[in-house]
Amino acid sequence: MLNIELQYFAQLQDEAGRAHERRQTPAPTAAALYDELRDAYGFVLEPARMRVAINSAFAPWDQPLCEGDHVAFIPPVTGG
Amino acid sequence: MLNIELQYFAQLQDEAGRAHERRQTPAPTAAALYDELRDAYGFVLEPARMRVAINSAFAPWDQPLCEGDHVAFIPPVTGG
Amino acid sequence: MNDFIMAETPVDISALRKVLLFPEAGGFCSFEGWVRQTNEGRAVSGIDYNAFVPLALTEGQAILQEAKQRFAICRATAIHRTGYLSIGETAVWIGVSAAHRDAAFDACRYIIDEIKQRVPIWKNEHYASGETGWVPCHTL
Amino acid sequence: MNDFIMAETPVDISALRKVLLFPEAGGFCSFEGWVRQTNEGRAVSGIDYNAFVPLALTEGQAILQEAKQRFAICRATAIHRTGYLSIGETAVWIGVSAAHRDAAFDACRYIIDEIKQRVPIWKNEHYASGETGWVPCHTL
Repeated sequence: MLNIELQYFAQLQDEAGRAHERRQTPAPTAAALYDELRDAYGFVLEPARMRVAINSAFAPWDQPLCEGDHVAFIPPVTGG
Repeated sequence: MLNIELQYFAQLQDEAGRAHERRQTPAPTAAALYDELRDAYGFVLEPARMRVAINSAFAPWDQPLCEGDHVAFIPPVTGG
Repeated sequence: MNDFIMAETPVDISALRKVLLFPEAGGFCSFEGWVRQTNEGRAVSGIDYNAFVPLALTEGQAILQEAKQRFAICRATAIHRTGYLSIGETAVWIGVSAAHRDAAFDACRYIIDEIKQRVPIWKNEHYASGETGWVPCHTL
Repeated sequence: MNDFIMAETPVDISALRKVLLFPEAGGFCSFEGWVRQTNEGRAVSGIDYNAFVPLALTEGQAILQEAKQRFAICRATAIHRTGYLSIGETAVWIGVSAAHRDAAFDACRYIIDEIKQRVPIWKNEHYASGETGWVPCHTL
């Protein structure tokens, strides 16, 4: 089990009902972690439409997670 | 003979040694007037590279001149 | 120094513009994104900008660096707001100076297009009806 | 009202920008032409702008009208200086607001290109050597 810092933005923040959480998870990758969170919060967004940031840098979905990693899922951006 | 108000810009002003003049001319058109002024001042610019403005509006080179017209020859512009 | 700025409050644009003045710069192009009163036909009262600031800063700075490599510019700066903005407020400002105007225009356009595609910022529109909604994706 | 302005002294750009703010405007593009320290490899100390003002005003206004017909913009304004300008001074400023950025960029580019080709203004460059010279034609 890993301790992961999660940060939520935009509709994910609304759906999770929080902006941050620390979570214990058996998920080996960000992809597996997102699947776990979809079960928990019912996230609507497909991962194919999103990117993932680990420790504030874009990372591959299948990058192995490490103890204490900060993970943020990035919905389609709409700034500008 | 017509009385014409002439205004000179850029290199034409340098070559004519003046910015304005009132001139009596037999020239029936702006084209003929420019030929007359080339003889007087040695203007270097070919009319093909210029436009002519009569009474502060662009006009054809062969437009007949009228008594009291204000005429300006427009060298290639370089503003902006 | 980071030329890409995330700001929680309005920024003095004339001060940012001055940083772009170079003796060899003959052209300056800027773009501003303003909050519009309608989007997709709905009346908007304002937009709340949510951002992942640390990643927005690195991604924004990367875009400015790319612009500098691709186009013959002197310097580029950009600023994006966070928080609630009313109609007419400036959400994003980009300024580019260059020796000639081609590079200034092209780099400025590149930067706004990339910001809209890559920088982690999200619009929560507040509608005149009282509802709010996350803009699903860029329509332009 | 004429949106094309010929000015003998520096102009307050922030005031001009405010005129372009409309609730339906989501994008704003501006271009400035600054006096550069070199041209065609020669060191320049400043530029004296000579203009046929009445014709410049009508031609400039015609360009702004064309831009409004060709592109989906809210409003466009432009100002061109006359007289002697030092390096770094703004010779021309153009501002365009539009619902979307494509039109704002395209119209702004159209206006500066047309100004350079059609508006009766001439640059007399003052060189560091003490000489002066009329710029023969646009090189870009």
